Amino acid sequence: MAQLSLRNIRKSFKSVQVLHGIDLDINEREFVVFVGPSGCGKSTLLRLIAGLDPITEGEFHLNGRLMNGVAPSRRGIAMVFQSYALYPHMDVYENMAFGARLMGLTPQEVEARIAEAARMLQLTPLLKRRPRELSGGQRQRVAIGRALVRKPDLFLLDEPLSNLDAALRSEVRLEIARLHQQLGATMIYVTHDQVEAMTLADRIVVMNQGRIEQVGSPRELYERPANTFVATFIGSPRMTLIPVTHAGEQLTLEGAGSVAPGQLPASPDGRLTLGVRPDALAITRATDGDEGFAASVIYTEYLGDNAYVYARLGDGTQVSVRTGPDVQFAADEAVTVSVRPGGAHFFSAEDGKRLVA
Amino acid sequence: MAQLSLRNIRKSFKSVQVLHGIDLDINEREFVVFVGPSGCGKSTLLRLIAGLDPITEGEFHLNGRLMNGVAPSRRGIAMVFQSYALYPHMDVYENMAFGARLMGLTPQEVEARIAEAARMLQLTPLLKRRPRELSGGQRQRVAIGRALVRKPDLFLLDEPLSNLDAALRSEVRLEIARLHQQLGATMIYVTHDQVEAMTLADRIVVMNQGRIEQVGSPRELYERPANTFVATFIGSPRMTLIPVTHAGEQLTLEGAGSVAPGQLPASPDGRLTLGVRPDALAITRATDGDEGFAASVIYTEYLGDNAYVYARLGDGTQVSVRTGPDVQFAADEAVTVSVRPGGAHFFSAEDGKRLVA
Amino acid sequence: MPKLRMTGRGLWITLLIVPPMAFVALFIVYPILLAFAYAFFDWQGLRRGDFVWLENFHTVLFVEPYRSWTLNAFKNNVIVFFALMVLQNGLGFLLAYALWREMPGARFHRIAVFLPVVLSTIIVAYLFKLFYHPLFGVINISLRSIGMGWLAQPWLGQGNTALWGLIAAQAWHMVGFPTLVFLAGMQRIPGEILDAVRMETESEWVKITKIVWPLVAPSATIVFTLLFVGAFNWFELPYIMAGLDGSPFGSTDVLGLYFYRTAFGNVSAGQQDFGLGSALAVLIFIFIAIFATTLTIRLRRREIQL
Amino acid sequence: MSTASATASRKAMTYGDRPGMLASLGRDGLLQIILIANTIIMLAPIVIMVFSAFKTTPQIFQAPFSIPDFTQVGNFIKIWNETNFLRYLLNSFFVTGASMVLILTLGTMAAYAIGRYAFTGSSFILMFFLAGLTLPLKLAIIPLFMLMRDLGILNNQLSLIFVYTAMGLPTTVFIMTGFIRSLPNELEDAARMDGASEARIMWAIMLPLVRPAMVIAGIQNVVPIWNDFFFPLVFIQNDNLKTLPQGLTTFMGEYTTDWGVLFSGLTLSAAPIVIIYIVLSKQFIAGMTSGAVK
Amino acid sequence: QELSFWSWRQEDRAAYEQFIDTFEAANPGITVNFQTFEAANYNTILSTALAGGTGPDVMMVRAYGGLENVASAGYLEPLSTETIPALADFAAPALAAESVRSDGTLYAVPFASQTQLVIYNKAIFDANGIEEPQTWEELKALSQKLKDAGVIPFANGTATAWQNETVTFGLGSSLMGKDFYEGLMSGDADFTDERFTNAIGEVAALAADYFPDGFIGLDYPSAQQLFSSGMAAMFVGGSYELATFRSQNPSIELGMFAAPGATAEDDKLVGLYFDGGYAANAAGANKEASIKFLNYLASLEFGQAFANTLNNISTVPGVTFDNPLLAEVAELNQSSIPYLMLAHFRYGEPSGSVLIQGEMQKLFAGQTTPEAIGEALTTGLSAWYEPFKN
Ligand SMILES: Nc1ncnc2c1ncn2[C@@H]1O[C@H](COP(=O)(O)OP(=O)(O)OP(=O)(O)O)[C@@H](O)[C@H]1O
Ligand SMILES: Nc1ncnc2c1ncn2[C@@H]1O[C@H](COP(=O)(O)OP(=O)(O)OP(=O)(O)O)[C@@H](O)[C@H]1O
Ligand SMILES: [Mg+2]
Ligand SMILES: [Mg+2]
Repeated sequence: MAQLSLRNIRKSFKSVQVLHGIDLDINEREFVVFVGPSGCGKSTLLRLIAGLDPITEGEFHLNGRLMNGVAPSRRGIAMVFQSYALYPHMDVYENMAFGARLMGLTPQEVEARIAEAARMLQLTPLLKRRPRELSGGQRQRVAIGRALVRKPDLFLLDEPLSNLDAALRSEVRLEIARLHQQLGATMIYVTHDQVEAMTLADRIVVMNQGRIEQVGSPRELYERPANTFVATFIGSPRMTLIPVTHAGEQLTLEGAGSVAPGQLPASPDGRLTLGVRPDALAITRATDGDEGFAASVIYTEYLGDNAYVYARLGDGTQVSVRTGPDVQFAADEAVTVSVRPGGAHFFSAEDGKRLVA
Repeated sequence: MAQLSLRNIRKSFKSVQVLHGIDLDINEREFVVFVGPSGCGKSTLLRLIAGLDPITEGEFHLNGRLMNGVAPSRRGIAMVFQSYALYPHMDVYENMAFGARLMGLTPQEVEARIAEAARMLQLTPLLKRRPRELSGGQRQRVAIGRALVRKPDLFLLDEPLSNLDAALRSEVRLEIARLHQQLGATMIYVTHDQVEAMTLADRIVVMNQGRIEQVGSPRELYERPANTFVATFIGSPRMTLIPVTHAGEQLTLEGAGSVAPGQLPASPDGRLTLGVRPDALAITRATDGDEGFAASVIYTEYLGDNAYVYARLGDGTQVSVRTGPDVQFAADEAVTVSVRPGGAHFFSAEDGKRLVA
Repeated sequence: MPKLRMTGRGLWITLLIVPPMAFVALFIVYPILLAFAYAFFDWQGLRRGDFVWLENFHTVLFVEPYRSWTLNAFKNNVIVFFALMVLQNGLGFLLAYALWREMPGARFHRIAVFLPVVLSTIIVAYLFKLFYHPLFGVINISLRSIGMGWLAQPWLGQGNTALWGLIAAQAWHMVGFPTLVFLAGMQRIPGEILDAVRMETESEWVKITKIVWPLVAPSATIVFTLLFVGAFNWFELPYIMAGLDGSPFGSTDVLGLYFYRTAFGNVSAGQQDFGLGSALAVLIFIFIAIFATTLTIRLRRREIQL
Repeated sequence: MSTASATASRKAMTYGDRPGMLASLGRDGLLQIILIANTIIMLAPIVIMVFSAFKTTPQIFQAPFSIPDFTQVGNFIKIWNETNFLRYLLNSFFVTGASMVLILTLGTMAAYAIGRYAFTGSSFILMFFLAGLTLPLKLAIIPLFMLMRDLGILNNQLSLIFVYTAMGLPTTVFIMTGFIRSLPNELEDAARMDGASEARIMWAIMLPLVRPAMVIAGIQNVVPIWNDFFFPLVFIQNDNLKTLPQGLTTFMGEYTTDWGVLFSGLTLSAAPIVIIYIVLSKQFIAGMTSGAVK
Repeated sequence: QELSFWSWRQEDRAAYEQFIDTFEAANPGITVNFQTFEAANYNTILSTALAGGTGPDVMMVRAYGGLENVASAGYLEPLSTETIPALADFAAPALAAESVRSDGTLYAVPFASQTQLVIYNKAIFDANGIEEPQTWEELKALSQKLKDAGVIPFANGTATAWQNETVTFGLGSSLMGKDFYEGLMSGDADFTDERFTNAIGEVAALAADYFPDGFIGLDYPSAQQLFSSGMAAMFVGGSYELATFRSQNPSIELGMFAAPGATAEDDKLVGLYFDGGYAANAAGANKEASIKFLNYLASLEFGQAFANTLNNISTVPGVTFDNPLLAEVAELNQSSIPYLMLAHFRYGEPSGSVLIQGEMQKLFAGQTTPEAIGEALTTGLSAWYEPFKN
């Protein structure tokens, strides 16, 4: 129920500029995820939206109203913090009631909203506990509950799962997805974790060093990354980038052979960066005359439902290849790595921009 | 270079028994991972091995020597803590030198060892920094470095990656694997995270409520889990357990149809638990007369290289099915879920033990 | 519980604990116990007389004029405690809150607020005596110069202003201590919690009362307990500013002065009586010990709830 | 560790740093005014004291606020000539210093044992120290005097050092136990794995982390010890052993009506500790407030 | 032999060093080590040291009740004319002040008497054409005149408790009169007597009009300062003030008078008391030398030096006063009553001094009446003063 528009947002702390002009529109009911490496400005941007820090330059409109300078509590926004930031001296009920009461709701209404949130998040039996008596997942739910009872138009979540263990993380992730569907509120979610980003987002915003690298649906980002940064950031294990030279249909890697992955883009000086994801590579024991790059196996990671083979190409580039779980290679075994048709991405060797074939 | 044997180890805190008789042998150079849900006693067991807490009952031999009662520093063991436990008032160099000096090494030797460890962990430029001036991954490496310089026979690592973000986690994971290969020391590693367990371990020890559920290689655990606990704990998304009745070749789920996944084990009363991993299930749009269980789609998680479809069976059991990245189902769409040949696990309906066909 | 083994850990703990305990035992507990024993004897000046059981206690609690002196001093101590609670700790909290915001000049203010704490009581007492001087005192001069001369008072000469004058001086002297302890406490509050509150309200009052105050509980424990003990042991400042008699007419008399005067006499009293003095001291001690312990335990419990 | 404090103070800074809303300006302005007013109130008396030290008594009475002629140092000269000022000062430094060393050492030892180890009687011991906090030691002056006599340290600064140490321990233990308790166990375990003895764990690992608590405890004790004149009055008769407050009170007894001399005496006795405080204020306050370290 | 000698007279240190030099010159082999302590804590220190067995050989002790504390515990060496022959000639009240009442044993050589009277600034009196007053009315009139001339009539303040007693008896002795004193002593009168209550009422009225603004908040040193700086004309105080004023303002010209009674015919009485004495430690190691030293302290030679140097009224008989002021005090002493509370009512708790000080502070603050004071004193003292117990 909230529509955001950020126009050329800049943020400086003292003399250090941290955000260098962010332009972004977020639609109603959208679930937007900010990803990017540590320190790229995700939290900063979120805090600007929340109003916790002042915007240095640019305009932020929420539902058409200019928000610069409006107090955080008047923006109709709720935020879930990375460390949950529960009030340690209040029990779960009080934690949730605190903000609701401050909104001027009647006690009955407060009670009703908490009951509803608690039911939705299965917190009802825990209402009398204090935060320190809760497990990580429960705390997480309380933090969400606290946001819920305020019935905000916009939810901001800053790495809400990063303090949870892996098992809990996937559980709570599902819960958040379900919540978004139920509430229909706009959500902005910050994470480091691509799985979270991929599974939760309607649209992902990839940030790097205070700039937006690409905005798009998970599928867009995965299938058509705008540059090498996005390409390697999205997908795990990461996409392998191979600097190749380009002659006709053939892409050649110095000392490792060549491949012909189909239609190629134009490149002025014959140099390009070839990007391939682990699932777009195939690996075979080396036999003479194979089409593909020669490589030697580093080691194999068994994951149950499949395995990843890590191998080193002639020039030292390390590639990761997804294989079935039963494939076994010895370390240092010579192999040939080939690109499955349609699995190749091409980027400019100069600026890393995507090249279209 | 350490060989451990634990014999009927029990541990009580005051009147609460936390470990109920642990028997375990660990070989030289082995990389053993303890996994299990929170509170199952992993850290406790590690601390007993380290000598930080006294063993209540049972015997622990290290390289044939009885260790009960031997001071931690005399066991030749180094430990990496979950929170790293770096000494905040010392720089990186001092953090590493502290233990080394206490071993009575000459200053030259201390210096040499630190230089070596720093090189190996790429810490050389950071030696003069204090822990708070380091990023999470760097701190992690310092913690490992501190253990390294003592050249221990046995490394204990308690959830060393749980404070790192996802990107760093996979990077440091690789580093630890490499380190194990280089050093050839025995390592015991505690984690919640199955990916870590699967990719790092020579053998995984699955614990639950102070008992060992199963010990085995990742492949063993994944492919032949000893019981439903191990089966659901290992693998992500988790294995779906379906309570079925058994008549001839057919396994029937009340109100959802039946499947015939091949050879079946004997079950006295015709009830058993069928376990199937997401990759062993296939999903198709429902058409009459399909072989398989009828289900309705909850939602689909797109992960780039593949997708998971979550669906609900007639009795409410939720199944997860791995599919290709391009498969798309609408929510609530009726589908048929079938088991791929060889993909079924069978467990006793009573005690959850694995049944062999 | 296992016995304290005199090896390894047990030895080490013993080693740590014994020297400090020995100091306290030898130089505080032992002499104090001896002195407490005085309370059970009749004294003729400096000569110890008969063992009189609880008679001295009875005297100071129930026999006039001691009874009303005791009550008066105790009443004044109670006033001092509550007044300082507000003036010293309350103001300390407010100042800590202001300093915490790191506004321009905060560093300077922080040094200034703590500066008086390092001054000696003598200095503070003399300074404030001069300030309260009816003719040349800064306060009266200022009042007169702004045309409010009718407010000028002989501050230390009136029963209803003298004690407050001392309290103000004490608060000025010591306000820096609670300020910095509270400040330390506030800086321990995680930033995210503050952000969380800001998402919910703008009201400074709500933030302070509902969040900041509960979260500085550990600081409050230290500050409250020390203030309680300090207020009921108050001696130096009233001694220097108002004299041993609690001038004027006992309006600044506090238990510390009263017991000292009773035990050691003063120029005007002539008599000194260790028996009564010690009886008073024992009573003061018991009172402080019981209340301070209760207070500490309650406050610690509040902390533990965090 | 201290990233927590860094974050906290960073947050604290941004906390007030909001854009030009009237309300927010008004509130911060109010706080700023409170701070400035307070600072004036805190400093004015001290300034007046210093000013008065350069005035004659009539000048003090007639113009308490006026800026004096700073070359008029007669009052100071009088003190300098008629007392052993330097000797008193050194004695004070010695007594205070030695007492503080003992207090912090012993206090930390006790607090460490109570806070770090679970053993029978630990809460009793804490109560024992707490009781020491509440005892009116002045009452015990006669037994204490006899004790010092029997120990043969009357007229010896050891008597002062011992009494101050014993008096300072309860507060120190009280303040430090809580801090020490809150230190993370993992650090201790890590050091134990590194082969450190209990003593070294305490010395090299834990103590550096409780410095803020030591600063708080130190402040709580150093000021009364530096300023005390009661015990020296009773225990010390040799003029060469007197401490500054004692020496000056004896001296100022002769000048009760000469406010000028009085104030210069007060100024002189305050100066060392004030100067030390101002010089060290950075570490001092940092130490104190980095109690933020968790 | 080395004698230790303790005193609370910090301000007299130099003079005493001089006396001691004289003594040491005459008695080779004995050295005297003079130590002074802060007056307010002297009691505590002396008690502690005596009880701890490390008391000085010779010490200054207070007179009256203050002496009894120390003497009755047996810490002091009893003195007699055998050990100190010069004592035979001392005035009886002086010796009584240094004796324990119950058995009359003498424990100290009295050193000075003090007189409570009114000291005035001659220059101011002259400038305003004022003479010493003969009646209470005259005193009020001249005060008014001074006040009109912009001079503070009296410098006194009563914030320091013991000043109240000084003011009361320094001003009120003549109003109370010798009859009252004798009646009180014989048990015929108590403090509810009109002669007493009227007197304090007058004193309070005078104070209200002619003491400085806010005098109830004015402490002793400031009051001294007011007078010695010439801002005030009169100071009700003891003869011990003379030296102080002179040292504070060497150019000041002092005069003094006994506060007058209601009529010119009434005796003009000053309050007289004995300050303290020199005593020897009963447990001292050098008793013989101590006695020798006490003998010196009782000698005319010392008394004369004491009077000359310290400007105090020595109790040694035969001392002459070179200083005209002292001579005048000695003159006024001829007509005196004892300084009441100190001489007679400091032998029990609550002491008369404590009571009168507090009560007068209340009276000055307008919180009680003279009659109520009389009542309070009488009932208060009846706690231990036999004649009032009925
Ligand atoms: N108050 C501040 N003062 C100065 N620099 C700051 C401040 N807050 C953030 N920064 C800097 O701004 C940059 C962006 O910080 P931000 O917290 O937004 O990163 P992030 O993307 O959230 O990283 P992470 O994933 O580690 O949380 C960082 O380089 C950081 O050091
Ligand atoms: N010192 C202690 N006193 C009492 N109980 C303890 C103590 N330490 C651990 N326990 C209990 O022992 C059990 C096992 O704890 P342990 O820390 O070994 O779990 P864990 O498997 O490491 O869990 P996690 O994955 O959460 O770290 C828990 O129930 C815990 O509450
Ligand atoms: Mg962030
Ligand atoms: Mg654990």
